[in-house]
Amino acid sequence: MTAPVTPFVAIRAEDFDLAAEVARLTTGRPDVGAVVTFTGLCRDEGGTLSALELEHYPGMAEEEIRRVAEEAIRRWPLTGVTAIHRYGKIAPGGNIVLVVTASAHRAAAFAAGEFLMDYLKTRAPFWKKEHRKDGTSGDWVDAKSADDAAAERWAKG
Amino acid sequence: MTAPVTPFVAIRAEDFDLAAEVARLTTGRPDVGAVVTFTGLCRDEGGTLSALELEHYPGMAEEEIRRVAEEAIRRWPLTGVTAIHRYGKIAPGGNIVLVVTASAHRAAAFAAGEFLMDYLKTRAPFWKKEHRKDGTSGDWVDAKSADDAAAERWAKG
Amino acid sequence: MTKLVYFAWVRERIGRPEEDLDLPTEVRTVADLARWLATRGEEYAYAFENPEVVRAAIDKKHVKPDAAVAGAREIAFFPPMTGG
Amino acid sequence: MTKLVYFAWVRERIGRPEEDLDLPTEVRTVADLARWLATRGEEYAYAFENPEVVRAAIDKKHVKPDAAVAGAREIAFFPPMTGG
Repeated sequence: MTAPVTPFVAIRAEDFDLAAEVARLTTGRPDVGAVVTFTGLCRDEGGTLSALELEHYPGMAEEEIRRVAEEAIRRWPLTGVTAIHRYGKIAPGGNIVLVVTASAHRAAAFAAGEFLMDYLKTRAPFWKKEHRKDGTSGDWVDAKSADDAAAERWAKG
Repeated sequence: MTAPVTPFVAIRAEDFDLAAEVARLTTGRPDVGAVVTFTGLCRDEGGTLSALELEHYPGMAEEEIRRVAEEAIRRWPLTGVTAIHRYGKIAPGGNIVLVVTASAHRAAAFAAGEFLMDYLKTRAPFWKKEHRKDGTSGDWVDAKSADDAAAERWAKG
Repeated sequence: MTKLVYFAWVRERIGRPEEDLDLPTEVRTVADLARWLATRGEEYAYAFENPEVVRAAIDKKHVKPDAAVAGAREIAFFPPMTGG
Repeated sequence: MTKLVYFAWVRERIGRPEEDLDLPTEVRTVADLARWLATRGEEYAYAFENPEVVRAAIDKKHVKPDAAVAGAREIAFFPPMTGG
């Protein structure tokens, strides 16, 4: 009945356009009833941060995100999945990551969106370095054990 | 430290602009790290539907959605919440409802977005009537017990 | 006089969106009111043929069938909601 | 020759993003490789001072410390990921 779903995955320096990415999954698709988007933005950490610098592992970053997106497509009845992750220097307020999930029904769209973000956080080869307003080139952001725990929620018995 | 969060709630016939609604919660707010949006769209039900007609209880619809949004603000550390619900006749592919939740962190934004949609489905006084392509003015959409179950997940012990 | 408002198929079955009625004194709860309305004619009987599925609100707040109608300005009856 | 690539503070500590090395035959697993690298100088010893926190990938797939290095074209070492 339904065509196989191919995720749209991009790793790039350029910003993304939220409305255009939602339109990519909904235009001409009247079987879509629910679209969930997640946008991750650079916070200024109480005004101390001047930028985040995102390093990534070229090739592996895209492959890994694609694997996670394909796993989401296997787990939930999705009509479309998009994941865009930026790299390079990003100022506070700037976009870092976008995940869009579309489905006939809301539960699948929400679950798949959260799954994608949880896995992306712990499996996608990106690292954030902080640049501080006081000129010190800051530390590498520490991985959070909360993120590992969030990803483990989805592990199959 | 943080200003009280006031939800933006609108019940209206006009469409909404996803990007503008996200910008409403993020512009000038470098404390926002995560934005989740849910867009509910009119499906064509396999090509049989010509439109959904949404009836609502004026006044109560806004009050009820505002109550649910304020409950979300009490439960999760949100920096902003938006809920827009349209009424009137909506063609397949058209937008019905938008929920936007913003927070420093993704877990709160996802949970609050899903909570809002689950409650909105079961508590907001809206009713959908189907208009079919074959000209029959269709049935009122039946409430789903799955929606009641989804809302009950959030009930406190 | 109490304002009654109806929505969706409750409204269609009764044939009007709202009306002002004097409620008899023996009508104390929302359930009493639904039972009393069902005696007012075929269209009402049809609307309330399965009274357990009809929901109610008093002054724009959801209420249960045992809610008291005393003091209510506006009482609404409607099917389970299907928004979102 | 095997290509080794380093990211984030592993890269900074070692002082280079990548290098091609002949791995000794006794290096069979990723954990062996990390231990061997740590003997190659202060900068490597610093990068692997807490070997349990350093993650690895072989040919762009995550692997555990006991993964075999035989046949690997590209082996990566990096800190826990902080994307998203």
